[in-house]
Amino acid sequence: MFADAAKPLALTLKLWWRFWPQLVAMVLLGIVFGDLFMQIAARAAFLNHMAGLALLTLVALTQLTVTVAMFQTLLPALPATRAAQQAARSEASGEVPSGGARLARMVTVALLPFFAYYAAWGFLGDTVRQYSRVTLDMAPFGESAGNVLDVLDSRWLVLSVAISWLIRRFANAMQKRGEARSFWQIVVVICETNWIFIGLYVISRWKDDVVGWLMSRNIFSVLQAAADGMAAPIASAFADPMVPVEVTSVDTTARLVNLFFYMLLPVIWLVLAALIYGYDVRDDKELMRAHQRVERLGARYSTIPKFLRDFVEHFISGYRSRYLPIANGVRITLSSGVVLVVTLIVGYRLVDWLAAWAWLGTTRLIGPHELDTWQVLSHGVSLLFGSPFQDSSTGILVEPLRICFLAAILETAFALPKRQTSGGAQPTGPKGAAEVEAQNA
Amino acid sequence: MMRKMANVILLLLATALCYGLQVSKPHYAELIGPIPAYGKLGDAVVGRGFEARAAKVAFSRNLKVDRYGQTKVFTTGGIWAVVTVEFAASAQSTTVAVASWRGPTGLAYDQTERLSFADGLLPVAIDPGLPKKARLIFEVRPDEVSNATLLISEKLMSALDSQAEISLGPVAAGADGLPAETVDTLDLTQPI
Amino acid sequence: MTARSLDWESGQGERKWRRRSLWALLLLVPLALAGQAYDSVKTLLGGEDLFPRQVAWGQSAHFGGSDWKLTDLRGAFGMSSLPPDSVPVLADFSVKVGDPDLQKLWLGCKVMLIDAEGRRWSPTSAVSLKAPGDVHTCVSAIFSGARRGDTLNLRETFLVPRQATKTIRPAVGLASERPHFLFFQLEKD
Amino acid sequence: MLEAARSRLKAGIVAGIGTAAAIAVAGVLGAFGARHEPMPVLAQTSRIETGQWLLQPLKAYVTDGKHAYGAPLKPGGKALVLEVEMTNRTAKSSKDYFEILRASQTAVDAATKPFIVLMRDSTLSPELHPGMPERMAYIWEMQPGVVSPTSFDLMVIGKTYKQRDNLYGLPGWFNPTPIGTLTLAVGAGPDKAQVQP
Repeated sequence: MFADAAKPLALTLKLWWRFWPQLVAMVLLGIVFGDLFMQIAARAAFLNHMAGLALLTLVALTQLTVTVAMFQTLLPALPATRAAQQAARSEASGEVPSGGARLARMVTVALLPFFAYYAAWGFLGDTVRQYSRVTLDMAPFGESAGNVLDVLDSRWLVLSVAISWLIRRFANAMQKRGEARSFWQIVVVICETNWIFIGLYVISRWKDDVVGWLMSRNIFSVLQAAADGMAAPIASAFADPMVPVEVTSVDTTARLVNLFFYMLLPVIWLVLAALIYGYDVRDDKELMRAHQRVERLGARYSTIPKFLRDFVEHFISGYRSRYLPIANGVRITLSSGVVLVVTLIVGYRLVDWLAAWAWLGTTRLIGPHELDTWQVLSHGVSLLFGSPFQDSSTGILVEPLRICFLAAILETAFALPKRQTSGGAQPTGPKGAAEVEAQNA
Repeated sequence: MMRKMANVILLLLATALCYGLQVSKPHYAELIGPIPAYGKLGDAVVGRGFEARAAKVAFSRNLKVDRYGQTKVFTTGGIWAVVTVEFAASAQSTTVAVASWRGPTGLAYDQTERLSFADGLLPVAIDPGLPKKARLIFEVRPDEVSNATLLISEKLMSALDSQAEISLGPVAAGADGLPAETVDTLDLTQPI
Repeated sequence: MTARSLDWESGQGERKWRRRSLWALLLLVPLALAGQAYDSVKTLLGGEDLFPRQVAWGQSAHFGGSDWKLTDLRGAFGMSSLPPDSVPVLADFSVKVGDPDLQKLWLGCKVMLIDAEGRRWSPTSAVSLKAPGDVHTCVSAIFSGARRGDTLNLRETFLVPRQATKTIRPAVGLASERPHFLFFQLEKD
Repeated sequence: MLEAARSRLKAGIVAGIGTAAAIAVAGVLGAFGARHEPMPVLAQTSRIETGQWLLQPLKAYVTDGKHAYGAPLKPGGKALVLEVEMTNRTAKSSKDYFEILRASQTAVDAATKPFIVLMRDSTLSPELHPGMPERMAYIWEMQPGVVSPTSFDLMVIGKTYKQRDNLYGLPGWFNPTPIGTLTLAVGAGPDKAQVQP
């Protein structure tokens, strides 16, 4: 049992030791370009809020590209994951993409669904939060900036999406004519990112409203009252000690919900990692059947106007090749035993926790200074351990470790001997061969 | 069955551990919070810009204060706690402006704002080489008196700057629940 | 192409990239730090009096658009009701206004005394000595409406421990000139 | 003995689950029906919780002196005074009580901010400390030439605690929302004997 938990940890360190220069360099590149784009976006926001938001796409794209690239860097050291990929690929088409083509493929195929997932889980909110802070900082006394996000509630969004759709069409056409393929490919990616970014962020805001409204209903308050009544009586006389309302107002339900999402996040990140590695690991009969059901809906769907279909197809058309493997990759991990899942959750959170304490410890080591001096010093500390706001993990000591850990967990899951014997619904034929190969490797 | 039980126990342990990590992880407010300089009653507590020595603590039901030439008696809903503190500046002139009384359960009582007209209270300007005495005056609940901590800093938002944390130690309570040496009226018109 | 040769090739590539990344770190770390800390360093330098510009006794120095000259520095002994072993010190300057936009150039004006150990005293409010009518403090001079060519008489009062009076020297800092500040030498130096 | 305890526990659990389910169903149904339910009317005698504060309204009256608890009034002006006992329920001293009571009254201009005075010694808006009840007077200047009303309508506004705000991740009190309305009878004037501390 402890051996099971120790294996991914040892692999994490091994990966880190083998690849740290590349990983750190990539994190730094991400920081440099992310900062640059963030400044541009914030400055643009003063001219036009919509333009600021559109440019913010580049920041998100930078963060994601760096993450994807870091995972890809580790691939040569993950034999089991690679073997599974190769087996699936030979089953599908037999072609092995090389060099530059692989990178383009990686960006178009892995990045976009990854991005959608990333947005759907609210990680984009962090980018938007950084953006709000930067614009607020730039505004003299925070007045003229107003709320740079007010455009999210305006109709101009539609225009922005329409424009990026037009540009994308044009880029697609240019690409087909064979002029500067990779350049137009990048244009297409940026346009698509833009509408996913804006679309999903707006949706997530609406979702928050709906959830908030639901949560504010009495169903929860009744249950809470029962739970809190036992836990925290409110005292009013001096005879009883006073319990401040900050303590009593964070109720048991909220605490449990918080803890649930706190423990869920590492799993989400594993899904994201699987998504990056797993775009070729496909095969699942049951999910196939669901797919056919969806296809039957297709007849009705084709009556929708073309541009809408174009938009929707991003999420639906390729989902067999894109999303089935993800589901598979995650299912493999989650079914590979409680020990591994627990290792994932606890390990991921431990990295996070240690980074925060390292931040605090460093401030104590450096000691008190005037605010202006600390403003300068804090950038150095942030470079090592990530931003003190804890909404972006860009510390050069933390981020590579996190990526290595996630990759190590996934690799351990793919390499587990259990998978071969655990029966029926599991992949057959070439897949099994891949695993044998993986264990030999 | 045994395996299942083991898994459940493992999951519960992991949940407990995660809860511990979640609760004990420092967040932004803690990361950029003040850096404490610890000390006891009577110690000279050395911060970056200033030094503070809490000499004594007195409790009273009422305070006698000069207000614009008139002597007035001030009552309170709890109890008055008056701390005499000697300040010194380290390397350059500065102003100590903020003090609060943190009770044993973590409730924070800021300096009272009802006596802002009186002399010898914060904010106090201090120069290097010229120590100065001042009074810190709090209104507190009687049950927040014992084992309290005095927090003193130069500015309100003293992010990553020194904050003197002076533990004031236990205070014996009398029969009425107030500290044993509580006086009826403390005369603040007297010099410190 | 066998798997083995592929592995070997990728191993070569990996080593190459590892070496390249290590070199890149030398460039990227300072670049990332500079990019992030640029604004803060600017604020820091613009807010602190760090680098002294020495002014000899009797000389005047061009600072913040005007010519500054220290005219007198003396103690006012024999005052009662002050802390023991403390001396009020008066610093007098005469400033010939060059650029009259004082509200901009003299913003954040700070006159101080610095002793041999580097301790700094700011003007005090504990002592108030009567001054003749046309004497300003640095801050009140900003709003005096002085024109080009006018000469302003400035006086600041400090409270200093007796043993520090031997080595104190006056200094002037302005936001428009930071991180540089004027550091006046005395007659006896 | 243990058996009995166990079966009782079982019954308790079943009953508990049943209740919870019933509450859940009722709650969900209520959730969709009760979006625009009217603002609750708060009783004057009750203790009102606004998040940070515990309020106990004492009385309301019209005064027409030169001063009301040291707050200067315009010559010939009248003021509507509400006396209320306030307790800080939070862990920190605070004066975040400027927005908790809003006069919805024709006699008072909606834009007028009240003077808020500590009744003990007429200190203007001091910080109140955790767990220490204090009597405060809210003093609204009335519009000139208005007849003194016989009842006083107020809206009570509460905030909610967030451990981390959205922008910086700092703890604080956010999102002011009305939690109820309050109507008080307006008396003739301050009853000196009762008011003085």
